Amino acid sequence: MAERLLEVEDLQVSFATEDGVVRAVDGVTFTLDRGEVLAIVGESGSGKSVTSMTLMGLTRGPNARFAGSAKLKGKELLTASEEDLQHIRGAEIAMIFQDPISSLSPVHRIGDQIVEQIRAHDKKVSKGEAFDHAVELMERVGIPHARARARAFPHEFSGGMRQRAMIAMALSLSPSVLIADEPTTALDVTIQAQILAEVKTLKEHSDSGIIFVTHDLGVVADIADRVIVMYAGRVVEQGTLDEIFYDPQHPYTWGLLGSVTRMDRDPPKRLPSIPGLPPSLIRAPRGCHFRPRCPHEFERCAEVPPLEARVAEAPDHLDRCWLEVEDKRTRREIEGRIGLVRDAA
Amino acid sequence: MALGVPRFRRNGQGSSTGDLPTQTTQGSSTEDLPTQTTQDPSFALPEAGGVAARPEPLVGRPPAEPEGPSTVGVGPYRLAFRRLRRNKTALFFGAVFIAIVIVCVLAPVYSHDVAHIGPNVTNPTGTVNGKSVLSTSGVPIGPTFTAHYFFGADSDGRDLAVRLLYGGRTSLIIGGIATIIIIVFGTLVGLLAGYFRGVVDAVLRPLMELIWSFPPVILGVAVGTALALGGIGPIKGNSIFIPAFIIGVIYIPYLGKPIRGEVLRLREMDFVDAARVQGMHPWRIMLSEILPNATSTIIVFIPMMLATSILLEAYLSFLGAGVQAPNASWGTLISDGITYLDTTPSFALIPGAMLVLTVLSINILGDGVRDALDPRAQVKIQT
Amino acid sequence: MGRFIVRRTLSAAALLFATSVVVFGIFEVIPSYNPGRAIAGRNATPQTVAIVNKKFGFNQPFYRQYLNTMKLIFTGQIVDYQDQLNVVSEFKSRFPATLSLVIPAALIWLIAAIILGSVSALRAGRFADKALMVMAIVGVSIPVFLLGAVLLYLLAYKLTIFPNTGYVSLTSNPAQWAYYLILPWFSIALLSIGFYSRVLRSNLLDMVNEDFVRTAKAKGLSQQRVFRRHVLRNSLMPILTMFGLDFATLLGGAALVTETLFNIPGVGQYEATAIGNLDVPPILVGAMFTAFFVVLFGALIDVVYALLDPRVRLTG
Amino acid sequence: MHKHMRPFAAAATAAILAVVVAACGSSSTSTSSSTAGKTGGTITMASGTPPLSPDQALDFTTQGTELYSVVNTPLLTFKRGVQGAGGATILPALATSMPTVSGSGTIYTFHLRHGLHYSNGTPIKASDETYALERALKIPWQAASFISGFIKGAAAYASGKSKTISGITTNDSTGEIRIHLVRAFAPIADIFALAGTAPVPPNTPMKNQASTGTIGDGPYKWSTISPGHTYTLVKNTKFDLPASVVPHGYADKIVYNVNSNVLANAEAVLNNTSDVFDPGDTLPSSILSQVQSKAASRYEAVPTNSTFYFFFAVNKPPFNNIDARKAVLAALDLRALSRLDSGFLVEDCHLLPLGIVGHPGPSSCAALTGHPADGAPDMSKAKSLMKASGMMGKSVTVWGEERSPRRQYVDYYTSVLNSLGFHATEKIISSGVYFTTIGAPTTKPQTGFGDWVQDFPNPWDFMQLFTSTAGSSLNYGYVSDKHYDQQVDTLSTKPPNQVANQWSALDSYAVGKAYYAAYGHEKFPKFYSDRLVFSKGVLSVEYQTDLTSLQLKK
Repeated sequence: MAERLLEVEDLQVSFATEDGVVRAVDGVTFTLDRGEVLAIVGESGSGKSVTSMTLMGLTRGPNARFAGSAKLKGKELLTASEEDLQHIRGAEIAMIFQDPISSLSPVHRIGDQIVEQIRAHDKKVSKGEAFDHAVELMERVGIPHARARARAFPHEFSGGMRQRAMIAMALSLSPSVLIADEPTTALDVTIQAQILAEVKTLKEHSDSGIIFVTHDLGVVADIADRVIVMYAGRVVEQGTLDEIFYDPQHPYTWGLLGSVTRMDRDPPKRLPSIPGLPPSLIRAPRGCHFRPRCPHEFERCAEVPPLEARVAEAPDHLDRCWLEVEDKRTRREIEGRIGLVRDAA
Repeated sequence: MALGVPRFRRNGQGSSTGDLPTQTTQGSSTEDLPTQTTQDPSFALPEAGGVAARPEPLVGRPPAEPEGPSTVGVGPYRLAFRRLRRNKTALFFGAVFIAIVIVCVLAPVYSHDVAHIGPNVTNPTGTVNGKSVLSTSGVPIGPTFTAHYFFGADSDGRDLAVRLLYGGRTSLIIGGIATIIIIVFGTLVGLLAGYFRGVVDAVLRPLMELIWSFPPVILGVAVGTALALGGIGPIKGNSIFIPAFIIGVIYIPYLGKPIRGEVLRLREMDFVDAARVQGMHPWRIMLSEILPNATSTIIVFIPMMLATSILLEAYLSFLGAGVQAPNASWGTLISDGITYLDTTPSFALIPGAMLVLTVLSINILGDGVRDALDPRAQVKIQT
Repeated sequence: MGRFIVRRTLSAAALLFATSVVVFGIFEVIPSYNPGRAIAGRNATPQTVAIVNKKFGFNQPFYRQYLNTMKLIFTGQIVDYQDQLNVVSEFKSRFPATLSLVIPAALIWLIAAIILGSVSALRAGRFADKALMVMAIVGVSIPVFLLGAVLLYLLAYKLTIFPNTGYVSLTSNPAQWAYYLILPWFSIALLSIGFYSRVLRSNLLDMVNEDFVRTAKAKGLSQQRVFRRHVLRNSLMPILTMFGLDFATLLGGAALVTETLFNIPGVGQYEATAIGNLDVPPILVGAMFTAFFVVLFGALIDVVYALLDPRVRLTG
Repeated sequence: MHKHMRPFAAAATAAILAVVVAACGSSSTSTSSSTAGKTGGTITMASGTPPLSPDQALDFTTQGTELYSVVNTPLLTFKRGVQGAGGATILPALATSMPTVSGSGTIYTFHLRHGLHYSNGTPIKASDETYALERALKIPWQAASFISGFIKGAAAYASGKSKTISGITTNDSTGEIRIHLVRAFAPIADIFALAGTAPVPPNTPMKNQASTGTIGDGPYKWSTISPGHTYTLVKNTKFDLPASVVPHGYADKIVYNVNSNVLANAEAVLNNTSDVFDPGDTLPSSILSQVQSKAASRYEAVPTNSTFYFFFAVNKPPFNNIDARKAVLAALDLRALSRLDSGFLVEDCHLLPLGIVGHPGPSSCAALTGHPADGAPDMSKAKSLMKASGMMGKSVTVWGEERSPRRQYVDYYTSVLNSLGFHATEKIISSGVYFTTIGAPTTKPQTGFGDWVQDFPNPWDFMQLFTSTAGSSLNYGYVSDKHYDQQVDTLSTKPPNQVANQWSALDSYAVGKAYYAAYGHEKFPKFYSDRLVFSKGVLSVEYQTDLTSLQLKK
């Protein structure tokens, strides 16, 4: 069995705001092993990014409260000192952010930004060595003329190249955990595919554990081993890729899947969507958070459904929906596809 | 010198969307992260509490509201007001400012019913409580803390407390008129230059640059001295409208420039395009589409310009180019009193304290208003 | 770069022209402003006034007077009406004093504002931040003439820690130079420290939310390094724009109150005197002088911008 | 009019310059018991206002006169070394004796002393006098009207109609200088005692020598000048007039520093870092008490030949009504006005100051205005006059200048007018342009502040202000009284001491007519550092600080 990198146990993150307490993450539990890709999927405000950033201690602040535990190779991250976290960030856990143009410092050269990361963790590396290494990394992620381009500024890169640079930077210290936070969202479709390919290569050639945060289930279909679906701070469903894709248990997941444009099916008459907005996390709806938007809502939904295994044959496939498994299986098929809307006419 | 006016304003930034391709009207922007913990409720609903300079996405289509707890469904100004109400410091100084205004408005009452002396009545040989108002070598009496000459006398033997209130009235009126001029014309100039661009901009922008590149004090003093001499048209040289007008004109670019920038940005927004495509008249677009979205910038500027105008008035009056005798303003009182710092320190320090307290109150209130409208400004830094 | 210089030079020329016309025009339209009479003196006969008017060309039409004046300015022959001193050489001889006043004051306020603004932002919401911001907001609410006068009264007259106004040139005695200028420096700087540190603080707090700052943190950089290299650097730019303009106008004579108060024989003092006398040539030259610096520093700041931020291109 | 006080230095800056007050701690402890003085050394003066120019052919300010009167010695001179009225005595200087006057009183003949030299060694010639007068007309001198108005052909020369001044003939070999006047005019003697008429070498450029001054013939000569800031005088070793005529002075060097912050100047003198506080500046009232208590031995307020008054436009309502004017005179409280000037006022209702021949003196005021001897107002008289005038409720604009205490006077005056029942409003303008503004023919002010500091100590100099020939630039109220005009003309043909009583009567006549509301004569501060021999120093009616009297202690 592969080495266990991360162990997250009932992680809770809340923020005090002047309007009240925001429960941004409410009880997330998962593990990540070496060589594994875990996808966290959800809409804006679902808590997926907060979860991943909390692992790096980037959500700390005077108004933030944490509970539960998050361990990196057995070492508790939530209570780690800022200094320890500094050593972990970039070296043990690295992150690729969503928007490469805003995530790279506009005023520093790409190469220097990578050098900066390398030298932040090992002062003994000379600038020249670090720079050579940076160039090497850039080559590795497919940036042509890397030596010359390392001297360029981010705004002189195309979107895809910038994201490659981001990846090169994240890889610079061979971290055990790599968090990719919506790495393709801000990119053109064609570039998205290239970057995804890059992540895939990574998965194959390195033994890092990867957390892939996205709102788009489609992009993880190829690479994820396991999937966590989050909604309004809670995990609504988690399981292996196949479990999620072929036997989704939560209506929210259906909605997400319905939004996936699949090449192997006929295009839908109109793009399905989930009506409504995610709820406020300050005064979230009682019971199931998805209730206000769920067409299948019934009385019991006013009670919070526990996250538990409901499919008998899959003990690791957990979900939070009161509906009976069989009932769900009939409800989720619309026009031969998985979808959310009951009456699609 | 920096008179307390920002010459720069960040553009609101919207980052690309990270959303489901759902048809939520809420074109959400920044990710779901409250990156820093914050008192910013807007992250839950990025648009609602954000800078109002970020427009609602589509004209005339309010965002669909789910069952609306909390901040959802509350207009940005209501929200801002709610936030402001929670800012005790700002409220306190707001109250101080209102108190100062009320007291100054009541100057004639104080003059008539308490002090029993007009603001311009000199009394060099008078006595109060058996002491001379002016000594034989001309030193004015200090505070008596009685109805007569409560704060002592000025160098003419006039009642300082009465003049302080009348002076405050003058200072506040000048500040107020100047602020109105700045707001009205700054907005107008900004709107026109930003919306029409081209020739209009080519005319208005250099004009603003011209005023901008003059130091306010030099320009104000030169024009003030000049106009005090001859007046302007039907307005007499000693009218308080002259300094008000000068101050207003000097600071027009301070609002006009940021508004222009704002408008340049807004006019590229989809909802403006939509309005244009619908054939809406440019004036209507400016007034009903663009202006409302620039309103929070304008609101933020109001207290700032008021404070700045009052300060500049004091400068001009101090240099003899502002309020003309016998009218008092806090600036003229300080100017007169400064000679007596040794013998009668209250003469300069009391008007000085009033001026500082007023400007301070407006500034703190203004800070509160700005924070309320633009909560990002007070986001806590992460450690 | 060449294009940049050309365009800025052209806009400078345009601004100087506009400034001079406006200032000249203002005085032209004042009723009862009569420089001829002012020069001729109080008990001048109409004949003397006529001689003066002829000599200075006050009878000529506006545009001719304007052109003559411009010619005199650019040939360095303009004299003021009051003292008939050569205005250009007066500005030249006074400029070192203004530089002595303004440059150190500007450095003081810039450095102090950066330090205080940073401390305040880093300690946002805590006591140090609150205390600093209260000081800053008080600072921007006190007019310089009151502050300067009170400082002078307390420290120079009462406690005699500092000298009783005046100016010693840097070349003649550097120690005395600084000693005489400390109070004026701080009188000018205190206000701007308050204002700049407030702006900087708010920029810093804005900047902290930027994605690239998060990236920097995620890279495992120390907090200090994140702040210095990523947050501060990007937050300084708006301050620099303000600084360019403020510095330029101060060089042009905007420190007139301080210079007069502390008897520093700089251009501001000269302009203050001229304004009181409605003495057009020094006011005119002063306005153009200021406009020149505004353009110059506007351009310089743009260059600095371009150096600091590679995304910025130098355009006209 | 000598006291062209320079405005912003005093006006807009008045606010600033006045700043703050003096140290309790650091002041002077007068240790000197010896009053013995020495010759030599450097004396520094602190002034709030620079002269317009060090060139006596341009400048006519008190500040300038103080300086160039020791550089440029004219044909005649006012007696130096005496304080008070004695300083008005005219003595021959370059001239061998007082001029001989023709029977008609229109021809004055001077004889130049032989063997005199300028400070650069050039001999002084009689024709240099002509050149000096021409130069003063061309530049022009701020008092050029004294030449152009009285010397034949001077006006024609000034306007370019003639190449020479026909009224002057000189003979270089005999040293004779003959002046033809347009009419008999006794004060011409005073005019030839003004430095502006002093001869200059004929190679002196015919334009303002702002940064060098001129080559002169006095006991001092110009050293370095930094216009507007510093003016330095050093001993003229080639000075060859006898000390009985013009004292040679004690100090080797006199440095005149300008700092518009007058309070700082006062502090400097109090702390002995400067030697002389320029009497042309007002001693700030805030430091006055300290000076009086800590430096009493080196401070004195010396009355000068100057007068403060309010003028009335007698040609239009409401002040065309004599009762309205008299009501004002009765209502003015001279004690109040004195306090507004920090006590630097000699209360008086007359135009002629006490140091001028013919002054009627304050004692006659009670009868003329109704003031009791202490200067208190007679309000009941004023009110009844006011009622009689029928001018109640009339609007009046009161003009005043910014500089302290002048604005205070006008504040007070306006207040008084309002208490009398006028509807009075103030119009205060910048001091730099005040007199030229109210004197402009278009302004026609109703009433306002006026002051006069003597040009020279002759009653004509004051009384001519209200003649119809003075023109709008001096006679701000357009007073036009045939008797008055004719008296001034007649009396001016005679030396003042011969017609002192007539001058006195004329002044009282004008007060009786209430042509002006004079209220006092200003005292100037004579305030030295501890380093100077205070008793030797002279605050002259003509020269202000008499630089030749300043002497450092041993």
